[in-house]
Amino acid sequence: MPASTLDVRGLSAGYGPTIVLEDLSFAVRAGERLGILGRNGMGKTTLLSSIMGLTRHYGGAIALNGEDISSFRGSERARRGVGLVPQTRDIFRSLTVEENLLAGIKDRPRNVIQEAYEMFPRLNERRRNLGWQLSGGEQQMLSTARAILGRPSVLLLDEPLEGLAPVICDELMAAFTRLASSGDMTILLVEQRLEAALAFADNVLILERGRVVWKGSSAELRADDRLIENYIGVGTLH
Amino acid sequence: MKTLPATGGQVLRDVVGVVAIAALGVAGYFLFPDNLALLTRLIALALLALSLDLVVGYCGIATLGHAVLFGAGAYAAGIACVNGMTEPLTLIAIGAIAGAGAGLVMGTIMLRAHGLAQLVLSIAIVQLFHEAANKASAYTGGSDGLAGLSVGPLFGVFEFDLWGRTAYLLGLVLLVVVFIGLKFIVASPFGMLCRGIKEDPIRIRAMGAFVAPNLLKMFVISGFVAGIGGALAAISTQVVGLDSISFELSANALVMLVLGGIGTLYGAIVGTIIFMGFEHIVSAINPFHWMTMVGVLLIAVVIAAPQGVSGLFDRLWSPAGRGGRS
Amino acid sequence: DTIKIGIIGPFSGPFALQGKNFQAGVEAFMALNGKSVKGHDVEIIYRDLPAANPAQSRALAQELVVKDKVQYLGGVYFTPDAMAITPLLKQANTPLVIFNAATSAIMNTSPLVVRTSFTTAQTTTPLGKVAFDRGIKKVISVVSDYGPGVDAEVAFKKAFEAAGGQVVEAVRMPLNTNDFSPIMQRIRDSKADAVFAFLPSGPTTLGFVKAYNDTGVRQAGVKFLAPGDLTQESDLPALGDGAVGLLTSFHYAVSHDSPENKTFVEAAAKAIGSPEQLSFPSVGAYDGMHVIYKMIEATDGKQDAEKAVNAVKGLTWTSPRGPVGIDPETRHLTQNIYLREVAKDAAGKSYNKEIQTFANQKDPGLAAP
Amino acid sequence: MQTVFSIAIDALAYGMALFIICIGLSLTMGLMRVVNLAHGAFAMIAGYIASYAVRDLGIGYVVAILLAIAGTVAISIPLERLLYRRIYGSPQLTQVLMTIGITFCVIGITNYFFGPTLKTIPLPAALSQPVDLGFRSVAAHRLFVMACGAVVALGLWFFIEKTAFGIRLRATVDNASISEALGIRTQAVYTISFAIAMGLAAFGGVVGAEFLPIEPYYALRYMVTFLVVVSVGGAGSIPGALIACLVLGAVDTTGRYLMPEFGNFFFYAAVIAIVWVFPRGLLGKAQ
Amino acid sequence: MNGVFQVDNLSKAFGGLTVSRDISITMKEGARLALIGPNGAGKTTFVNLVTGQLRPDSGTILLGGENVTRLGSVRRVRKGLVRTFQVTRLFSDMTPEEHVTLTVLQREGRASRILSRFFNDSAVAGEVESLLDALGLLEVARRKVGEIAYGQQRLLEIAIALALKPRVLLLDEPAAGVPQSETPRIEQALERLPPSLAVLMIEHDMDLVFRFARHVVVLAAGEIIFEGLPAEVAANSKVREAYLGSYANARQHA
Ligand SMILES: Nc1ncnc2c1ncn2[C@@H]1O[C@H](COP(=O)(O)OP(=O)(O)OP(=O)(O)O)[C@@H](O)[C@H]1O
Ligand SMILES: Nc1ncnc2c1ncn2[C@@H]1O[C@H](COP(=O)(O)OP(=O)(O)OP(=O)(O)O)[C@@H](O)[C@H]1O
Ligand SMILES: [Mg+2]
Ligand SMILES: [Mg+2]
Repeated sequence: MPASTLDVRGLSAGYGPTIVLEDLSFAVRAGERLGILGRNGMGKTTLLSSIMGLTRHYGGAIALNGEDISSFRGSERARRGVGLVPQTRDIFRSLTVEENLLAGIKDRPRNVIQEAYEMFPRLNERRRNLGWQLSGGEQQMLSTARAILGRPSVLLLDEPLEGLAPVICDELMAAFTRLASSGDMTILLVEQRLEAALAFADNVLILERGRVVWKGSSAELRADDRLIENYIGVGTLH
Repeated sequence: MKTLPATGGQVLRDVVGVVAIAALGVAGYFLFPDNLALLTRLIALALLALSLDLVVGYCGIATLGHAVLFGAGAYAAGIACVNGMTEPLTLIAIGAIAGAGAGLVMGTIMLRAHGLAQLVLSIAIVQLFHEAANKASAYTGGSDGLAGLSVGPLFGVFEFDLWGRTAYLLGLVLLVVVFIGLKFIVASPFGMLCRGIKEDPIRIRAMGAFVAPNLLKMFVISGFVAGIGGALAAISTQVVGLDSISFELSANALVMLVLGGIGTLYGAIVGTIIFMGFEHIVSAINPFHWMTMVGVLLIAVVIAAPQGVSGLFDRLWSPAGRGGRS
Repeated sequence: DTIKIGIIGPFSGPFALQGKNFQAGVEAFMALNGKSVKGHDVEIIYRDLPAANPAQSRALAQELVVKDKVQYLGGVYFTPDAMAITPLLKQANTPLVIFNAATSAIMNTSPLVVRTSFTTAQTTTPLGKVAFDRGIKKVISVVSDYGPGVDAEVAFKKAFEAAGGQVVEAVRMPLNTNDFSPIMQRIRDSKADAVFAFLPSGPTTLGFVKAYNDTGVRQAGVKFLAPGDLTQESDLPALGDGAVGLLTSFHYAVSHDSPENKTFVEAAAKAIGSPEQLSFPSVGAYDGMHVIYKMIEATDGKQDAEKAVNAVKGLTWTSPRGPVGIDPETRHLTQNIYLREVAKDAAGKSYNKEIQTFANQKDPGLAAP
Repeated sequence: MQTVFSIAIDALAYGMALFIICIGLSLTMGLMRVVNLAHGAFAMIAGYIASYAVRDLGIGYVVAILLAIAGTVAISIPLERLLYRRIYGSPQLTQVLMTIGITFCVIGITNYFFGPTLKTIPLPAALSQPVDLGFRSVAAHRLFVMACGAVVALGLWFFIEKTAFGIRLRATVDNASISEALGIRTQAVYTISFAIAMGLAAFGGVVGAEFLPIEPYYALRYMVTFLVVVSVGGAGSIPGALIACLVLGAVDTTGRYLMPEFGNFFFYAAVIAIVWVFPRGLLGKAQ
Repeated sequence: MNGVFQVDNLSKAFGGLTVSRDISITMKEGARLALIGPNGAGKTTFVNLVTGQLRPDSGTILLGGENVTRLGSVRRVRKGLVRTFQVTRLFSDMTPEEHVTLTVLQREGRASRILSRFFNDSAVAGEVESLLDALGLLEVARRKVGEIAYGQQRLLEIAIALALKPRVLLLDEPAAGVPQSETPRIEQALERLPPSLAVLMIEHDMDLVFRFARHVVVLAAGEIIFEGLPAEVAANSKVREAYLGSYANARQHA
């Protein structure tokens, strides 16, 4: 079994003076698909941002392939293989679709953006449009495509299905599964739709008030309605 | 059904604020009896800063041409005075009306544009007015200034003399009255609407309210206030110069306002006091280097108190106020 | 006891050099004539007024009188600033000695004003006749569009046309013009023999003279006439060779050849730091101090503005610029005006060389009712 | 006809000089979103360096330009680190306050060290001669300025729109934290862009010194002109700035020829007219 | 009767891209219509056209029988055509109470008054309170909007829209960004809407759509490809292919 790709130990982080995450630990091995669940405002987004290096770090270590990256700026982490699809999409509103993609390729050759167009033909049609002109769902696609083009070894997905048509959701989840199972991408997924999350993830982490309150496999969670009711607040699965 | 408790704390705070301003003014009268001309000028500029705050702080329209409104008031009062209208309160009224008129013109033009282009329109307008005042030297005295204002005594009793007591007290009363008036305006539905427009005009439209007419209305009110300031300056100085309708004055007013903190009426007054006081003290100590000093002051304020000085007070007042939600 | 004198001038801002010259003149005078008059110590209080701003001017004057208890006011660079002060004088019982502000009308606003500088009309008028005598028949006048500029245009036109010449065109350009090529084109198109120019001294004069040289107007034979503001000594180094040969008329040149001026220049240069920065406002200030000292003498240190002013009416003395006197009627300075040409001295430095003197000129602006 | 041509030449040269100075400001305002009112102060610093190099050290004109650019950039980088970095993303008015403060300081310091008088930058013989264009002789320097303007416009346009760095710059400005997450070193991007803007200011300050003479109040005197030109063009737009400079330069120059007494009037009337028709500036982007 | 709201042959293109092509929709009083379709189909654009943020290239919009195509967005709101935004647009420095009070005053034409106090009318205060209560916002009524949870902000959007007493309400993804556990709040709010109000909702959350809608319109590439009852949607092969994907299967099994 390979050593863990990402190893988070005793992480505390937050915004300005506010500490949101407290003493949080978990590990992910290469190629693993980890689902992160939890109610609204429990710190899921904050966790992904902290791994990316966009929040204020208060303590603890984040090891990527054995190297502690917790003191690095976001750009250095990105160059070492962390990639993020943020909840708020955060596409570059004043850049064209194509330029958005080019901004994400790091030092790879320009023509790799064809990969993105194959994945989302819709983006190809809109390649000369400015970011702000895109529809909500198109922005979501662009954000995802941009992150994937950077070839991250650890991909952080924050509610990537939000605002997408059901059919696109299916395709996208399938694509994520392919990327992970090809073995060279580790994926952390935050998702509100329990079904989609459980179908995708091998293992699940439940957050409450900035702490990990449950860890286990998706199968275990799926079997335990009471747990779901307690921590996630949605009624039982149909 | 649960009910909300009644509001009331705000009113008390406003009363305290107004009393504080009046007290400060009276204290100034007794503490600096020899500097009343300077203090009167300070009041006139505080009126300009207040008027600017209405537009910048409450409507979100940046302007570097606000002296147009001030200058309109000053010249209107000055020209009226030279032509035999010497009753001071009438002159103030004339200035206010002229300022409001200038506000209408300026607002109409400026509201056409957005963002930087709008800022630039304001500069262009003030330069054009400046040029016009210079050209119309038959009425304005051009670059020599409009001199020879002999203002009659206030209520027929109190002369505008060398010591400037009458002018100062008149100015102080005007300031307090205007301040109270503005407090009412910013707390009115209209004031709230303007705050909304500042944050998101599209949202306001979706609420079914027009944006431009309301902004224009605020411009007119702002002009009224600035016009009072201009008229006060004209009456107390008895000369109106081209500087009262210049870009420099507009820029200074904006600097004072930002220094004090925009969007609170207190900020306008605090900023004026700090800027004028600093300038006065430093230029008396070392006239050759005051510019560098003022520069350092501005940089220091941005670093120490990005919200303006009154923002700093707010922060000190309630340390948990800003970042403390957890 | 100590007698305080309040001096208002531009000690910072774009005109700071002029303010420095005020200060140099004052300090030179006190260095040469002592810091007390008849046992009354003299103290100077400087107040900064960077640009024309009448309201500020009035506030400063009021503060000087009321708070600092000055007996005399002096200085003042800009006309509107002077206009804001004069209404105060009577009540303040304080004379104002103007070191610079050059509009004729100031003198009419209060009987307590005395002026030791010049007016634009005064320095310009002799130029009209000189021009005609030198064979110039047609002139285009180009002035900055503000008070003194218009005064200069009017005065020159009057004098020149009285002598028989013709002003073919009169152009007024905005104060902040930077690029003078279009103006030069216009000068050439006017086919005039010479250009009469007036701009306030500073960056623009330099640009103007440069454009005059660079765009070929000079090569085309168009002569250059101007009051001395355009070839102010402090600008000459920057103007370089381009200035040589320019004809100007003025009341004072730093190079004026007289023992009084030598002493003055030495003392003033010491006060200002570097002699290149010395120019005409210093002599206005120097003579202003002379007048104030006379006033102190006459009143024996008592505050009596009317007596003080009366005492200097008709006063004559030899100033660094030559013989001068206070006209008892206008309280303005009667003085010599010199025609000068920019030339190079032995060391290769440019200076204003006086080539003709017009003695005892009054202010024509005030002479006419 | 001849007059028309010579006015056109003058207008073009003046417009181009304005363009070179202003384009750096357009970059900082449009792309970095910093209203840098101290822009002219840096152009002025460059002017002083060049003047000192040519007049006091006897260095050649071209070398002096390079020296001035290098010197200005060297001065600007610590300022970026210490001061400008704090106002990236602040409200515009805060930026105005800070950069006016910087301008005041620069003016005060220059005044103290170099005195209030004008500094010229003598041109080399090749540039100071008139060149005969057939209908009129034009100072060679004017042609030089026009050429410089064209080179700057094209080079900068290519740099911003077509290179990877240009994309990174625009991305950083649009959303700095996400740019970080994509591996863009935003601090370096900001520093480099700021340095480029200052380098352009420096270049413009030196070659434009014939039009806008170097003296301590330069920074304040032309602040409004620069701000106006950039905003009329639409901040951040190179073609916009170019058109604005040429149009306003032409209006200004023609106005000064035909009716000098109204020169300023035409300039600002044109500004109002343009903004009336293009409420976001000539090529300003709607958001 | 033609219905309270009628759109005829609405078309709009951005450059070469046609975003709306001959769209016609009619809504009667009390209608509950869901507008769904793939990303970039033109749903938000449709709302923008109808409410006046964008100008249509052709077509007419009738509100209560009156042609409002040429009216500005503000006038349409005043005539009762009200929308919410896909991404909340609120004033982060103001409280929910202030938002709703301002809206009510505006509806009554009193929002531009200078000479009255903002909070001194008890009738207005009562209405505001009951609105906030209805949406469960009383708790946070006096907190700055920037500090309250996103789900509550979405509810406030709806509260503002309701305060305008609309005749036609257009909801653009009201549940977007609201966690699944909070959507019931929105549903409850929707259930309590006045029965005579015509409501159009855009949403990608199909569970919500099917619980809410009595009529469904599917838009794809700017064209209406399906119109009918919710029960029929999942069965339509075009809609399945273009939009629903596996959801259709899930639904048919459920
Ligand atoms: N910029 C911020 N400044 C201060 N506090 C914040 C900020 N962003 C989020 N928080 C707080 O941090 C906590 C965790 O928020 P986070 O966004 O990580 O939650 P989440 O689990 O992602 O919720 P959601 O399901 O709504 O996306 C919340 O209490 C929130 O109020
Ligand atoms: N101003 C514009 N200029 C050019 N194209 C635009 C503009 N606005 C929208 N579009 C394009 O029009 C199409 C329709 O956009 P719209 O926002 O209406 O989609 P939508 O149906 O709401 O999609 P979603 O479900 O993803 O929100 C999109 O492809 C979008 O890129
Ligand atoms: Mg989240
Ligand atoms: Mg949409």
